[in-house]
Amino acid sequence: MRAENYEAVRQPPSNEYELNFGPNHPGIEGNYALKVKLHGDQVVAARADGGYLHRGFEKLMEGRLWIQNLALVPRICVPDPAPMEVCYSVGIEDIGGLEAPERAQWLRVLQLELSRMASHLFAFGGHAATTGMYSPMFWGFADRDLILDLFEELTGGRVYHIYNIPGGVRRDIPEGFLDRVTSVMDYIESRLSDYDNLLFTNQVFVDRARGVGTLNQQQALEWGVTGPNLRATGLAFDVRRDDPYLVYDQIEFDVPTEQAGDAWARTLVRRKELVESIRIVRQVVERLPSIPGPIRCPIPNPLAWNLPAGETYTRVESSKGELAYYIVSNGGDKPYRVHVRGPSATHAVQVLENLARGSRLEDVAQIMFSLDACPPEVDR
Amino acid sequence: MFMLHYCTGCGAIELPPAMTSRFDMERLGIQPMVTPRQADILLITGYVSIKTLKRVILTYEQMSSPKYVIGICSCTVNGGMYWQSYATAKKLSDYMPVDLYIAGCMPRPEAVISGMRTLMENIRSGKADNWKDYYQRYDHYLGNQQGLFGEKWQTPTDVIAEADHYGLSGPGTRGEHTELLLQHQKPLEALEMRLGLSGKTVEVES
Amino acid sequence: MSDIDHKARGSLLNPIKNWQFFGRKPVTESLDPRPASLNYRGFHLNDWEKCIGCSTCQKVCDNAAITMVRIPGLPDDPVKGVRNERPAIDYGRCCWCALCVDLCPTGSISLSREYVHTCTEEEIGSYFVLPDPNGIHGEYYGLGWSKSEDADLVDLERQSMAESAPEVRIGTFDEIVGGFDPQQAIVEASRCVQCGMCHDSCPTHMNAPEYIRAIWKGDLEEAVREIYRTNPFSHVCGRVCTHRCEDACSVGRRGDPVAIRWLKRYAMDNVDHERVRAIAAEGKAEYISGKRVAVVGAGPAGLTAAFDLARKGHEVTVFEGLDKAGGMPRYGIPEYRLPYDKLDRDIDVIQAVGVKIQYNTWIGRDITMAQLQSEYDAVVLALGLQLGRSTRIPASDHGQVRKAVTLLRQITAGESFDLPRNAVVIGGGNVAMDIARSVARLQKQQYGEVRVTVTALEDRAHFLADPAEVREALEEGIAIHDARGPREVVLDAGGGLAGLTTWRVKSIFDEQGRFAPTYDEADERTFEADMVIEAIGQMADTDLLGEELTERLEWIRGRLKVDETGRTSEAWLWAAGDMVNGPDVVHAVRDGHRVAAGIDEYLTATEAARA
Amino acid sequence: MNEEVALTPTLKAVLSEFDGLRYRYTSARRLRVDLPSDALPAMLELLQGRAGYAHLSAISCVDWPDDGDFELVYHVWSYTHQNLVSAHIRIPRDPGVYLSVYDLYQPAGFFERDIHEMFGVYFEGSPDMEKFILTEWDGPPPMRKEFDSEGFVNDHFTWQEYRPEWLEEIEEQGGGITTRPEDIRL
Repeated sequence: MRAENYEAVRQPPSNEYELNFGPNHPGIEGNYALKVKLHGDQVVAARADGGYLHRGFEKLMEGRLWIQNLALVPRICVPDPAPMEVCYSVGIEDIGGLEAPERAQWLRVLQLELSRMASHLFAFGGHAATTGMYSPMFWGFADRDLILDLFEELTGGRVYHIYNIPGGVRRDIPEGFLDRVTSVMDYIESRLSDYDNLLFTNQVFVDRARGVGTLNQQQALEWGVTGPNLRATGLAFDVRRDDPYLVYDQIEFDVPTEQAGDAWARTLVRRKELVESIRIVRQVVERLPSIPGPIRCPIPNPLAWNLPAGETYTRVESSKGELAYYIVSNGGDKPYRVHVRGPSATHAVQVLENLARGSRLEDVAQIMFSLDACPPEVDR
Repeated sequence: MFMLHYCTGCGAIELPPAMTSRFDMERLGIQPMVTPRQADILLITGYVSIKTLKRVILTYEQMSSPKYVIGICSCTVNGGMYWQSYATAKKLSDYMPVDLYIAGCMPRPEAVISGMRTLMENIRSGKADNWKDYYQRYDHYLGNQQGLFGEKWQTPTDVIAEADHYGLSGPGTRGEHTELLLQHQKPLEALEMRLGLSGKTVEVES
Repeated sequence: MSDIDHKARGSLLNPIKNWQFFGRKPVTESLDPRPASLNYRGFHLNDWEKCIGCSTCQKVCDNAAITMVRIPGLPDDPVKGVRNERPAIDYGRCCWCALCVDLCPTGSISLSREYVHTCTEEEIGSYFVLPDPNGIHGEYYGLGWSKSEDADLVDLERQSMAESAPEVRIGTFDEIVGGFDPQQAIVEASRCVQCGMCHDSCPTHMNAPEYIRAIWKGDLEEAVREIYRTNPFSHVCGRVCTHRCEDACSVGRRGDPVAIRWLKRYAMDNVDHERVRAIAAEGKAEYISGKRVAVVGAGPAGLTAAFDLARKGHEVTVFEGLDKAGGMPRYGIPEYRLPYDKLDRDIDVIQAVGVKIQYNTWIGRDITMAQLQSEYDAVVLALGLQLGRSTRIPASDHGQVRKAVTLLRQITAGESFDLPRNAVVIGGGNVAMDIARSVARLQKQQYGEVRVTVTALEDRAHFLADPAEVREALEEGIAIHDARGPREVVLDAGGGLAGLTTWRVKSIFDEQGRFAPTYDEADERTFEADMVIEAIGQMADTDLLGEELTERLEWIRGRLKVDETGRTSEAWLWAAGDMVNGPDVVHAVRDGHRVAAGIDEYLTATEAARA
Repeated sequence: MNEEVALTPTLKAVLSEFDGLRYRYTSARRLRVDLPSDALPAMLELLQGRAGYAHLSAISCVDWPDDGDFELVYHVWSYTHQNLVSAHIRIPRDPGVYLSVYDLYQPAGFFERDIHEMFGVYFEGSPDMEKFILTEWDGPPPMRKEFDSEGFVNDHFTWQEYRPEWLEEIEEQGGGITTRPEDIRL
């Protein structure tokens, strides 16, 4: 490994200087770094530096059985693991010609939306914190935890659910679960106005977040921005609606947008998506009892399961944007190649670099959090 | 106790809940701290990629003694689920002394908190003093570090001097590996030490 | 939702409103860990009573976190499919995905609701845990994620096997079982969890996991190669083996065992015979040892021994009294269970490696043991058990009272005998079923109706015959009366055979477990018959050894005494097969290997001594 | 697969520009196109310019050492047609050089950079071929099939050797470890 990393920096005598922003820095989401060149407080140039969370997932997956990888994939994006599982499972079903039973699909939607809410609560809690407002963060985490409790009950794990399996899901809902889901939904709904008072109509936050890290729709498309960040620039695109998977085509929901395209707008879009997610969850709660099992189609013994040769590109809408798996099977019992296209792949590198340039140092953290970039997903 | 705010891996996701209202670590007087210089606890939250490991070691050395390392999740013990991965370190204790492990993948906030309480107990009873081990067996740790990062590996901190300062330098402090270090070491000037203060690694565009 | 206006200043009252928060219920939890949810994935539990040490959990673990540990004192019985091993979990690897739980064949392993464990560097050993029913700290926190219908990944149902219907098969000697088609075979093979219980329980330790996996991969030649490593009677064992493997199969714990026997049959039937010969000949020794070995009896034991010895470069001659090789599988097992052309293939493969068979040569009549001793370096006795035992009940010496083995041989040889219109079979073993069903077929062919009655000492629950055999016999219209002991053969005035009187059996064995049946003489019943067939066991025809040799040899209760290599008290003489360890084809094969190994060792030793 | 899904006129027009090109619908919204490597940039340009495939979803690389090829797959999505085209090309593994499409799709910058460090494929004209994730890795490109991650790990790291009491006891009684996980991996 290169020792130069730890050699002294010879700074040219000037009022420009370099600063390493992270990896160990409260203003960085996760374990990630940004090297910024500063002129006073102005960021002249920024360069993302990743790999601190690199585990070589794609390599690992080539060495494990199709099913074993299910334990691996959620780890790719820690705050929002559910889409990873679902996307991978759906991909395998696609290659293997399996059909997940309807009930399983609804359960997956339930899992996805709860996970999305958890992730969004996390995100705007974090964003608020970067502007020095800690209460929303405290509230956000506390409320997110109620959702984690639901996960624990449904899937046996708070954060890593490992709930999906090719062909369906691993467990049916426990007794009285849907009622508890409803009550949590009611509670979070009742909290929304508090969040508005505390954050979105709070002038401190508004003034702090508006106009920061602005990108217009044109740039967003050029830079390959997706998800809430894209919707914050006024383009209503959502994989759930426009490239439907599972049973999303049977579900009513809107795709909220904002025009401003700045940090405030991005976070606000997430705030609005909370409402949509609650709507979706309520529909699931309503429909689920009338949908009979099973929750999994028969699958072969995992130890002896060859998937037919083939390839698939499956996309889902994660809380951070477009998540895609490109899976190639050569007819073996292990994947031949899995390529994970995390939404943050674009957000955390090119977009972040571009937005940071010209911003003020104190806003860099805010920009990163408002992009809701997820380093583990970039590093993989 | 101040806990260094450095999320090296997955496990970090359970810390915010542990620190905020629901489980509220502050009840125990535990708070996140942004700079290693003022932190008592280095929490290794899961796997450390080799790239991160360098920063972690740097950070650890910058922390002022007495200091305590907690390794949470499976990964810090025996590689965890990334045992096959070329990119992550397997046994944290090869590179720095660990005072406490918390099992789980990842451990729930409750587990983290009871871990913290155990650590406090161990500190009170004087059971937790592995930080001394780093000085006493620096050569051993340095050897493992060099084995992984190459023999040119060096950090801005002069551990041997510190060892002498604490009167902890023993037979294991110096050795072949420290010899190697001295050969390659480039003297560090005040400026870099100051930059080092911020707890961030200083790098050159190559 | 209504759009949020960023210019909205919020109400002046907000600060006052916020007092309400004091009225809210606090969200903070107590410091002590909360109880986890009902299907939480916490630390492992393992029910040692249920666990059989099959190590399936170890194979499915994606993190290589499970180590199998042998624990003295636990039951360890290959035949029952139980090992004294238990999984130990490395919590420095585990990720609590619970795949081990979902794939556990027995359902013994599960996860608890316990989730707190901390330790210091010195106590790091506590991360390596041997789960028991109590939990890793000896305190039970309740069951978390465990085996459930939903999550079970073990495929409990066997692929259905095509069988010809009773009314069809009763009229012919054609084979009943259809065999797997490729699709079925692959699916069936994929059910295997590679635990190796079958290998351990098989008398000749066939590499079943290996050939099953090869079949699953579609590499049938590899499968045949694995099969021939331990068993030259592959076609035979693919059809009529007593399949202890399937009794031990761990998948069979909660469902149908993997159809190991049918898979073997599938592999053998679907590889071209020429290739099978080539594969069987692989690894045959180049050199010629110049040693000559004589084998008496061309049955499974004898031919297996011959096969091994020939492969090792010795010159082997097999002496067979009858005009075809195969022994009991040919002359004892009816064709509807084992078609002769399949048996011929096995024998052909064995001959292809250089085994010479001399037919119609009876020891003691055409050639004496003394001759063999003088002309050969070693001799193997594999006579089998071709004499039927007699019940010795009154009038059992009547001409129309016949021995099952004799009849079966005649049927195979195509010899004609006066086929009874109404037959009674004594015995509840497989031979009884074989003769009953064979006679039934002949009756169907000649008289158009089946009139066969089977009377057995045992009650139905303890029948010695394979349950499938009994089921099929009943389907074919054979009457089976259990728990009936033969009392006497009834003759009519003309001295012709009229039937068999029986008593109901009260008990078969006495306290010491010796065979001493007691009868309820009040419950007497007579079955009409014009032939009574005794199928109560067989014995070896040892007369042909000649008195002088019989004198010299050591015997135990009528059986030859042999050492662990199958060698008799005579240095040059080995004995193998049914005559040594009772009737069972796969045992005979094992025995053949055993004596072959012993003889080879002996011959090479003498060679070395001479050099 | 289902050929009957009709191509949109624009798409038809674009595809008809090229010969030696095969396409098929793998599902209603997924079109797989196989084409010679030299034709790709031109096609992407047309897809973007004429057919409105504005979003480069990803570039995937697959290593086929047996064929001596790298397979590059360009996934482009059209917000207007709501349809995803996956363009497959093969380039020789050696020297493993191809053209960058950065000037068409800026996100390509990241994906190409990623493929470069993971597979060692060099993209001419890409603004930035510097390492991003593996800056401190000097081994071979890890995603190449010939790189054995497990082997590397065993050479560079040590494992725990647990000695819990229960194990000691069992060994005293004559038991002990029989199968280690590495012995039985499928």
